[in-house]
Amino acid sequence: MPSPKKKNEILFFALRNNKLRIGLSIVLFFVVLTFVGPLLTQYKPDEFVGPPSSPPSSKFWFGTTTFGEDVFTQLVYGLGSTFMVGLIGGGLGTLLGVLIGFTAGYRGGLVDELLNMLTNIVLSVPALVVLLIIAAYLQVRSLFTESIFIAFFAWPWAARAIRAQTFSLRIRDFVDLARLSGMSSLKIIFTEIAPNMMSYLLLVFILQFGGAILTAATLDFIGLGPTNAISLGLMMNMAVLWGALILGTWWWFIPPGVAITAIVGALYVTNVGLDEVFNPKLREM
Amino acid sequence: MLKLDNISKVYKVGTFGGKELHAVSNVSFDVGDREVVSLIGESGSGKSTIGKMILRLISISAGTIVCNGVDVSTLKGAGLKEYYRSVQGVFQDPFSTYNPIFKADRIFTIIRDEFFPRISAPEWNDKLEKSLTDVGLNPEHVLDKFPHQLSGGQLQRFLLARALLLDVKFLVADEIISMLDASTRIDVLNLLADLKSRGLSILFITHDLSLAHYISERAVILYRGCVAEVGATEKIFGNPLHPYTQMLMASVPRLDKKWGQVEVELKAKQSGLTGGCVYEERCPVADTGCARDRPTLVEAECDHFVACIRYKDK
Amino acid sequence: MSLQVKKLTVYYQTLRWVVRALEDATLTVADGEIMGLAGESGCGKSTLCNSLILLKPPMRLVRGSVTLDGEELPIGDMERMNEFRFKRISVIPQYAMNAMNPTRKIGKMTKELLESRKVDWKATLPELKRRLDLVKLSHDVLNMYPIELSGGMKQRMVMVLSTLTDPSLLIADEITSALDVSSQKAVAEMLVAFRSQGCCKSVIVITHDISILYQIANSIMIMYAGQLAEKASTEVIIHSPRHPYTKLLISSLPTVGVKYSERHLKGIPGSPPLLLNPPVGCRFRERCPVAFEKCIEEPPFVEIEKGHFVACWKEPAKNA
Amino acid sequence: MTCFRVGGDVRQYFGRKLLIYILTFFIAVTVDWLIPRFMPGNPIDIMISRAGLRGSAVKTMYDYYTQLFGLNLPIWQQYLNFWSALLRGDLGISIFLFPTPVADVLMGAVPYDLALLLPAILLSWWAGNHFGAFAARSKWLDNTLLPVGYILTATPYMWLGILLAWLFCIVWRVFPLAGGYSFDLRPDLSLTFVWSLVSHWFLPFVSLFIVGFGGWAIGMRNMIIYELEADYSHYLEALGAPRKLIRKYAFNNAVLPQITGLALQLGVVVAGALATEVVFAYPGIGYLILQAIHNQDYFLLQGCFLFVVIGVLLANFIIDVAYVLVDPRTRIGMQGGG
Repeated sequence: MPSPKKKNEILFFALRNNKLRIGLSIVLFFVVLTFVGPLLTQYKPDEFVGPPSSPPSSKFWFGTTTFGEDVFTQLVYGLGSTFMVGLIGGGLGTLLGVLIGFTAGYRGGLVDELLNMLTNIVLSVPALVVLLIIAAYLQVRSLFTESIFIAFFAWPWAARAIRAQTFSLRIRDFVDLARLSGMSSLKIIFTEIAPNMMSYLLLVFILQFGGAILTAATLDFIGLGPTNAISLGLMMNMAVLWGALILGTWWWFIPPGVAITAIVGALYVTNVGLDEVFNPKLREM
Repeated sequence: MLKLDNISKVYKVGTFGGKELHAVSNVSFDVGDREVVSLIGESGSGKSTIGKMILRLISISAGTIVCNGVDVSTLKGAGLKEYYRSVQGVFQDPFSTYNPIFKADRIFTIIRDEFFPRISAPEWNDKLEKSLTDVGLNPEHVLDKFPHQLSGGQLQRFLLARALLLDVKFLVADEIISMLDASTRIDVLNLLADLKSRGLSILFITHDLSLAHYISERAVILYRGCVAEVGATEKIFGNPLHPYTQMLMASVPRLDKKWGQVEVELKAKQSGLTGGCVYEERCPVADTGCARDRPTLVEAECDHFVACIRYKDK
Repeated sequence: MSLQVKKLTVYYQTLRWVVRALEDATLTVADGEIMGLAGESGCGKSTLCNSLILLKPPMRLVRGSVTLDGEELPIGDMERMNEFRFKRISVIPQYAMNAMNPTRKIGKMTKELLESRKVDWKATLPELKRRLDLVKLSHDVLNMYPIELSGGMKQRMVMVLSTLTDPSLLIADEITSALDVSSQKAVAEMLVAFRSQGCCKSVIVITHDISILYQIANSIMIMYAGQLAEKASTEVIIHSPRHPYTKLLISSLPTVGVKYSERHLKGIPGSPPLLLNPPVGCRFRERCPVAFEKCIEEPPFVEIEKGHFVACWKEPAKNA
Repeated sequence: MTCFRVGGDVRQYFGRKLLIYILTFFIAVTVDWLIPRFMPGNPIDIMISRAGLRGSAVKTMYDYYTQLFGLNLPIWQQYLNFWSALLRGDLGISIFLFPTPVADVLMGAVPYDLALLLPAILLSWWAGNHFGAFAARSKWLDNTLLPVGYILTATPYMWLGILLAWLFCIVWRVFPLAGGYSFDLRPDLSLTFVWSLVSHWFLPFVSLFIVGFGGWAIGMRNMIIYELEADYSHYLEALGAPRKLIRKYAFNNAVLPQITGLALQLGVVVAGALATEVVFAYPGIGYLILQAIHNQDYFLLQGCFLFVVIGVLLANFIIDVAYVLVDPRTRIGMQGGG
């Protein structure tokens, strides 16, 4: 069944795929909230502005913490750092994954075997525990260092996926034809193989982004988050540490959890939607 | 033109390359100028591996490939690129030979960037249009289209036009028409044969005997990486010597003879060769004499003749 | 009795477009007949046969009826059709090489399949073993996994499996295309042996390789772009076809005797029409050398001689 | 059970797998040894500053500790000692529970961890697979039940823990909030003690179970759709086999990659368990790690790290062995059959 030009066909299905629409709208909502939020509130995240543990009211939309800090402000600033970790951690993880995945997939032979072994080793080491140790020793921890450590342990997932995809593309004849046209291997990777994988790289990045956010939240929750910034994980940690449960101040720990679950959930749903758009076999489902 | 001297290809398989798989073992044959040689073999016979070795897409484990006096197996970088000016390949699956997300005619722009960087646009355009018409394509209908908007036949002709643009001397055609429909297949085959008249020599790799017979002057029969039989196509098809080739000739489905007939003919030819009695093979009472000389009709009794050495003339 | 198909029309319905893959197919297959079904890719031969046994989305039955041995086949209704599948009508699929569950022993899978269709496994076992000998497969193949068999062996195993309950109609979909020349001949001859041993009453052999049909088929049906073009006995189709498309198709086949230097064979210019919105009337019109204004109407698939059907205005019907 | 033909290749396959795991363990231990020695801040200074000593006492205590922990020896000597101690099972002495060796502290926490992790992982794996297979039955089910799966798998482990804790412990007071068992009881085999154990265990188990469950359901849904589209399913359909049989085969084949998935996900699940234990103050290794961090007890921290790594690697190896036993394709593929 020949189809019209590839480009608008993908657009045709993209606009109709409701998984994609719902997922993207939720993510966009939180992105907007990250930029607009700080303008809406005149407080700072760690500023004591109101009566401690007061329930949500017109003045403090999400109520205040045991120290009287405004939960909404903390949430909005926390969103910023969460997205930051997602971007840096997820982006770096994907980048590392792409580099290792490509070389392993394209070169094959011994290089592939070694890189594959490295991937499996880093994969089988429980990433979070190592992160704990490293973070525990670092007295001063910034968002940036946390993202780098997260990326360092997230890349194997990306590398595995990209290696498999590169391998399936490498044995295609158009790579041989390119070699017959005298193109160098590097040029082949970037002009022939990579463009084919753009859709795939996007999917991998989305998963890495979501994964980085979850790992960061867990780290912050255990108290090893950034020392100089507020994050959703840190909010939950403080809530549990200072007895939000016993005091019943539910408005302190519910919003950050909802935010993380919504963002990561929406990312996964977007990922599935995109997957359906890009590969027709799933489209019929 | 191209001489294969005892080439072999060994793959390492199993974990840590434990076991060795001999895909091709000391194959030697040569392809002269303006000659079409067909390389015939079933799947797994290593015919595509040989094709890929000639095109230097995979390394050669042993032996040498000499093209116009130059040992190809050691060429690197610029030398290899120069080699590709005179030797090119066409592959089997048109839809895997084109990068799906680019327009089909991108293969020409790659050629221009790599081999004719300083050619002027108008000069290149009419060189391109000339080679497209030479392969029976109308430039307006086929240029600026995605691969999935063109038929298999058109895509394969694109590859031939690409070879014409480089005016190559040697073409490796690896099963180029097996994915095409019967009606369009024959035109591409005729086109391939026409290229011969333009001074091109072709290695036609196929598993289909009737195609090989149709197009090639010499044929090489390959079985599990070794050459079973080489020679002029009529000789090999007319009088197959190697038992494998005989089996192939007996099994290929023909449009003129049924399998049964072909078998009987082959048997007759064999026993005919030995000059003995034709029924000798299946005769329950045959003895050594029967296989040696052909018995003539003798009159065993009045008005009753028989051709069997057991009976003497009355 | 035999297979009667009347005006069978099946379209592929997907989100964005409708492909009119099969248009008004009317044909009969007598008992004991091996009918070859040939044509270029996209001519609808697979659609015709798949609709007979497994008509499920995206395929949609538009109209037409099918009777097998006098009984109407409910091809439109997936559930009711289950009763007929495997017992009355069976298929050797195009993908026979990986048609068996890779993680199940062949014997266990066969047992479970038969029992799920209420067929007594113990009673069938001796017959199964007899047929394994017929196709030269050793009995301990039942204790092996499909991965342990070669391509040809898997093909023969699926052949035995599909005909285990002696269906009255067997559809063999491109069973020889993926095989080498030697095993191709063996499998083709086994199919004929199966029919003559009564493992199935009649067979439809789908293939794009007409020379295989010449070897084993009693009659050949040629299809083009979703329409039936011509049907006749094998000799007539090969040596004296009447439909212009069949003539051109047969003449473009390089048999072993032909050499380029002696005779240039000619292909058919152009390519088959897209079945999104196929041309009105005879779909071979644009490529047909003898097309004339009458071809705008769809030519009926009519019997011009005993057992010789053609769909072309140039061939006047016997009684016209 | 199929007879297990151990061919040469199978041993080579396991040899290679074992090699990777041993290499991983070696690297993990080396990383674990490196961290305290090269990270900024010296554990001894921190310990002394916490003890609030002054003047000469600082010097003597510093020498005593350095000598005790063998930090004054040359680096490679320390490394060898570390390995020899490790092989003897001596993981050094905990700082904040000073005299008790790390190994004993860990031994106290491990039973709780196993009781929590094993049932949570295996049950969520089993239930998730069946739920995923069920969700793939029809389009309506797929569109309603699947988003639930995505929400669950996106939920941070600890947040679900907090929610459950808040709902069941505070609002409805059904379950106790913290600890392994209520403080007024002494561990004995009486019914009350066992009941208290179970009620403390239940909420962490449920939160781990639910989050894991979502992930497996999605994985299985994708895999089973892939298997239902496979050729052998079409063939069975063409032969009129009942839906039940086709689904059974598809499920059995779809479960196999989920087994390798289990090995890969182990690290993530263990991390989740640590966070959940912190929420419920459940006395497993996670809670120990939290205390170690708060009290800067590096040696306990390293001990916990080693235990988790060994546990995960061991589990991975067991799962690899199980996979070869269950999937005939790999087993026979390795013996060069077919």
